[in-house]
Amino acid sequence: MSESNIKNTEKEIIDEFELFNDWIGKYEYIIELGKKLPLIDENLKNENYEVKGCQSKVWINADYKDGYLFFKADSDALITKGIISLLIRVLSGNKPDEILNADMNFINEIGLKEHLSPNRANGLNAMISKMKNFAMVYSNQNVN
Amino acid sequence: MSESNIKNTEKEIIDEFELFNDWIGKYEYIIELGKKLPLIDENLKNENYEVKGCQSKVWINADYKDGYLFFKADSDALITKGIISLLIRVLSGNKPDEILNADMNFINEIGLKEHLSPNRANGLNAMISKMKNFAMVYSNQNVN
Amino acid sequence: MNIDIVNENISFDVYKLRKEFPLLDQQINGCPLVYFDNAATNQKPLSVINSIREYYETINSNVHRGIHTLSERATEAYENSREKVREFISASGSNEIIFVRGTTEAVNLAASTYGMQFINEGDEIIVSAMEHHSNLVPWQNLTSRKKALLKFIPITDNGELVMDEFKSMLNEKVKFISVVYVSNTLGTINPVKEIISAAHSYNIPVFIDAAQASPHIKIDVKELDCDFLAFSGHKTYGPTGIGILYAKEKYLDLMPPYQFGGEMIKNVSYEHTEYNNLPFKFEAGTPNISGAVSLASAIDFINEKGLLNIARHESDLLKYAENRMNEIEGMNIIGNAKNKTGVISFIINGIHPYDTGSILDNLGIAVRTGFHCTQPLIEQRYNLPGTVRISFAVYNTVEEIDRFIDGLHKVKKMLS
Amino acid sequence: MNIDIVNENISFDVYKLRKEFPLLDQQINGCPLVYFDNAATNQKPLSVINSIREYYETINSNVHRGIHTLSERATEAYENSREKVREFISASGSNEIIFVRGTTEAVNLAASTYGMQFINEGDEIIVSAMEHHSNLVPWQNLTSRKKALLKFIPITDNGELVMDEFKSMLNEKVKFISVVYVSNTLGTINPVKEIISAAHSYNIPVFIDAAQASPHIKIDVKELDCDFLAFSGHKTYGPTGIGILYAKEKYLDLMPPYQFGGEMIKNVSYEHTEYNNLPFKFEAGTPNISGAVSLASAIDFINEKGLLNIARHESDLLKYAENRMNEIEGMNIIGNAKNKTGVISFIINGIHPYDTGSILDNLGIAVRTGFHCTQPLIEQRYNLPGTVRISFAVYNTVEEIDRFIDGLHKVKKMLS
Ligand SMILES: Cc1ncc(COP(=O)(O)O)c(C=O)c1O
Ligand SMILES: Cc1ncc(COP(=O)(O)O)c(C=O)c1O
Repeated sequence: MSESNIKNTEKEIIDEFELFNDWIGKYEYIIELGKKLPLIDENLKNENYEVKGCQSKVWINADYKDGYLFFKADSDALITKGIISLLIRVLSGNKPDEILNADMNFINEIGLKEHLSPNRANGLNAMISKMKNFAMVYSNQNVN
Repeated sequence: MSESNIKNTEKEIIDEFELFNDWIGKYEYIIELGKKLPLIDENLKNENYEVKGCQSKVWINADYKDGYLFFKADSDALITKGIISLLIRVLSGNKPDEILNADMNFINEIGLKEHLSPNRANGLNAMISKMKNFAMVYSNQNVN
Repeated sequence: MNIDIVNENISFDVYKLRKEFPLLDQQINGCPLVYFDNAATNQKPLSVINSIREYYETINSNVHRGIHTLSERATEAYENSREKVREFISASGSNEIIFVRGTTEAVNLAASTYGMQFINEGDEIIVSAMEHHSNLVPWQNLTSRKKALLKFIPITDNGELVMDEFKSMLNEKVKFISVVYVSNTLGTINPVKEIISAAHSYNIPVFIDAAQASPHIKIDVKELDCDFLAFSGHKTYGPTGIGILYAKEKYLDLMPPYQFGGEMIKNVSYEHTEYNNLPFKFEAGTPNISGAVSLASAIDFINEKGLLNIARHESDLLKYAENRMNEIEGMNIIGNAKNKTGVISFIINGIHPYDTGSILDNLGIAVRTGFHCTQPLIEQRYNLPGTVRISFAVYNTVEEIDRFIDGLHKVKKMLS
Repeated sequence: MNIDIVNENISFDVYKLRKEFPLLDQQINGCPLVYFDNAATNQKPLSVINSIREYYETINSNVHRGIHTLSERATEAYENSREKVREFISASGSNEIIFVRGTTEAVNLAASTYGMQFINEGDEIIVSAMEHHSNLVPWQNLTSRKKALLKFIPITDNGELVMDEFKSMLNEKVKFISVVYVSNTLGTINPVKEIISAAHSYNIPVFIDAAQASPHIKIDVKELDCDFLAFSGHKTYGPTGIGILYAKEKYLDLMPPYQFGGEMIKNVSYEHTEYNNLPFKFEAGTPNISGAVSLASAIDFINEKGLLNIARHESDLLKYAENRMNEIEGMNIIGNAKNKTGVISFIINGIHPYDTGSILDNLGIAVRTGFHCTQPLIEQRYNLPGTVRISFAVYNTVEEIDRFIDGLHKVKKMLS
C-alpha cells in the first residue's frame, strides 16, 4: 500500500539526513538534489504553474497516469530546487488521495524547519499546497 | 512711569504668595480673588470675547479710556477666575504698549507654573494672548 | 464600610498585583498617586514593559520580507500576536485581524474603504448619542461627503440606549451602524448583541467600538456576530500606537485597500499593482512591530488574571465608590445604567469640573475632566459644562476610593 | 587591507559604541550575528530602549486633554519630542511636524488629502524610476482614480537620475513631484535640492521620501525648501510605529484632515465638527505616545554621535566593502552612483539572491534578498530576479565585512 510508500520515502530521507551533523552538509546535499530535479517543460513556465509566495520563482506541474500523479518542477534558485526535489521524491508516483493525506512531517525531522521558518516556510507551504491542489483535482476526477 | 507699575504689582503679588507655604493656601487665596473678579457684561459673553483653549469657559473684554486699558472677565470655573483676576490686577489700568511688553514672569515665581504646565498653561497663555490682542488693537490706534 | 466584605470575591490579591505596575508606585504633588484615569489609558504591567525591551534586545527586525533569522523571528512573534488577538476576541481566522494604530484608525479605515465604496446619496448611517468623537466624526465626514444622513440612537437620562426607538429607525435606507460597546463617559454597557441581530434582519453591517470593552469584558465576535470591531492596545494594558480592526472576511475582501505601499502588495510594476491577501492588504508599510508583539503580552496578562475576576473586582469598586459618592451633598452621577463598567462621571452642584480636577490633582489623584471626547453627549444631551470622570482598572483599591472621597470633601470645602 | 587606515577618520570608537546595542551581542546559527539589514530597520541603542521603559514606568498617560500631573508630563514629553524633530530637520515651526506611523503613512496622508483635493483629470505627477513601493503605489492609485498621469524620472545604469530628462518633463500639467532622497536599493543620494528648485520654477510642490536619509544625512528642510518630507523612526535608531510627516504650513492649512476623531477636533456637535489647529488637525486619536517620546532619544543618540561622523564611518565601510567585493569573480554591484550611502545591492553571476541570502544566514550574516520593495526597479529597469543587499549602520565594522566576504566565498563554493 503506497501510503506507507510516502512514509517509507520520508523515513529514507530522514535517515539520509541523519548522516550530516551540520547544516553545511545538509545544504550541500539539498543543492545536489536540486541539480537532479525532474524539470517542468519550458512552455509550462507560466502563471498557471507558478507558485506564489516564494522569493524565488517556482513552477510545478503534475502528470496523471493510471491513477498515479507524477510531478515536475523548476525554480531559479538552487536551494529551492533542492527542496522541491525532496517534496517530489516523497509525493511523486503516488495516488491523489495518498498525496492529499501526507502530513509531510519529515521536514521538521530533518532539521530544516529551523532554517525554514515563517517567511521561507510560506514558500514551502505554498509549494506543498500547489502539489496538493493537483492531487485534489485528480482525486475528484476519480470520484466522478 | 507705569511699566514699573506692572512690575510693582507683580512684586506685590509675589510677596503675598510668599506668605503661603503650601498649595492649599495659594489656591484658597486664588479662589478668594476669583470671587472679586471685575465681571464682564453678560451680553458680551459671546464668541468674540471668548478665550479658546481653556477647559472652562472664559470671556475677556477691555475698555480703553484716556490711553489706558481696563479689563473685565468671567469664567465658569472658580480657579480660572482667580487666575484671570491676577492677570487683570497686573495688566489693567496700564497703557497698551506697556501691556504688550509685560513678560508676566510673576506666574513662574509664585509657584503656580508647576500646577499650570502645558495643557493648563495653554489656557493661561490663551488668556494672556487675548489681553495682549486688545492691547495691540489700541496700541495701533495710538500710532494712527 | 468593611473592606473585607468588598474584597471577598476577589480571587487575586490587588495589593500584590499593584507591585507589577511600576508607575503606580510614585508620589504626585507630595501624595501617593491615585490613578483613576484608566478609561483614557491604563498602566502597563512589568511583563508588557519587559516584552518591549526583550523585542528590541533580541529579535528586532523588519517583518515578512526577510529570509534571515532575525526577520523570521520578528515575523513569527508578530504573527503569533495576531493569532493571540484572534483567540482573545474569538474570531474565526487570524486573517480577519488587522493591526492598526488604535480604535480611531480602525473606524477611519472602515469609513474610508467600506464607507466610501458602499454608502451613497440618501443612505442612512446610525450611531448612538453617546459615541466617542472617534466613532462620530468619521461618520459625520462620510455622510456629509456622500450626502447621506447620520442618525442617532437616543438615550435615556440614565444613559441607556432607547432600544425601541432604535428598532423603529431601521429600514432599507440604513446601510451601516456603528455603536460603542461600552461608553467611555457613562460606563454604560450597550446591548450590542440585540442591536446586531436587529440590524442583520435588514442586512445592515454593524461596527462595534470596543475601545472601552476590551479591558473589562470578554469580547466574542462570533457570538456577537458583529461585522466589524475595534479596540486599542493602550487601553488594554498594552502599548500605545497599536490597535485592532476585526472584520469579517467577506467585508475585508470587498473593501479596497486603505493605505498603499510596502507589505500590502503582491506584485508591482511601474504601471500597475496587484494587492496582497488578507490581512496584509490592509497593513501598508512597516507596522508597529514592537507594539504588536507586546500587545500579546498584555493579552497574556489579562488572561492570567482572568477577565471575569477583573470585571468582578472593578464592579465591587464601582459599587463602593457610588455608595460613598452619594453620601456627598450636591453629588450628581451622570450615567446610571443598570449594566455598567467601572466608570463614573459626575458633577457636584455649583462646582466646575475643572476646579474639582485641579484640586484633586494637587492631592495626587488623577481624574479626567471635560467632555471626554463626547462633547455632543455632554453639551447637547446633558447640557453640562463637562464632568469629572473616574474610571477603574484591575489595580485600583478601595483605599484609593477613600482618598478620592476625602479629596472631594476638600474640594467642596475649598470651593463653596 | 589595513584596518587602521580604514578607521583613522572615525572620531568614535565603534567597538565601544557596539556595547550600546544589546541586540548585536548574540549568536545566530552558532555564529556571532553580523547585522547588515539596516536599510530595512536598524537596531536601537540602550538609551532608546530605556526611554521606552522610563516612559511607561513614570509618566504614561493620555496626552493633551488631561489636566492631571501625569497627563501634563506625558504631553510635555510628547511635545518636546515634536520640537526635537523640528530641530533635527531644521523646520521653522513645530506645528509643521505631524506624527504618523512611518514614511508609508506620511505618503498616503499627502496623497489622500493634498492629492485628492488638488490633483485633477489630465494632471501629471512625477516620481522616479527608483521609488520604494510606499512612494509609488499611493501615487499610482491616486492618478488612476483621478485619471491623471504618473511619470517616471529615468535612471542611468549606474543608478543615477537623468536630470536633463527630468527637467524636460516639467510643464504646466505637472502638479506634484515625489522623489526618494536616498534609494533603499541602490544607495544613490539624489540631487533633491536641484529637483526642488527646478520644480519650484513651475510652482510644483515636491515631496521628499527621506526614509533612507534620516539615519545618514543631515536633513535641512529650509535649505532644501522641500514642501513635504517624511521619515520613519524605526530606520533612525528609534522605535517602530512612529514616523514624521513634515509639510509647509501653507500646504497643511490647505489640506483637509486625513483621519477624524479625538484630538483633531476643536468643537463637536452631533451635526457638525470644527477641526483643530496644526499639528493636531492631522493627529486623530491617541497617538503612539511612547513611540514619539523615544524617537526623541533616538535623535539625541544621533546628535551625540554626530551625523557627519556616522556618515564618514559608513562611507569608509562602503569603500572597504566595495573594494573587497570586487575581488570576487562574477560580482555585479547594482547601483554605482557617485554619491551614495552605505547600501550595496549585488548579484553574483549564476547564483540566485535567495540562495546567497540563505547560506549567509546560516553563517549568522543578516542580509536582505529580493526586490527590497522596489520591484519595478529590479524587474523592469534592471531585469533581475532580485538582488542581495547589505546596508550599514553606525555600529558595523570592517571585521564584519571580512566575515561577509568569507561568507560569499563559501556561497560560491557551495553553489557553483
Ligand atoms: C469609546 C471609545 N472609542 C474610541 C476611542 C478612541 O481610541 P484611540 O484614541 O485609542 O484611537 C476611545 C478612547 O479614547 C474610546 O473611549
Ligand atoms: C526609501 C523608502 N521609502 C519608504 C519606506 C517605507 O517606510 P516604512 O515602511 O517605515 O513606512 C522605506 C522603508 O521600507 C524606504 O526605504
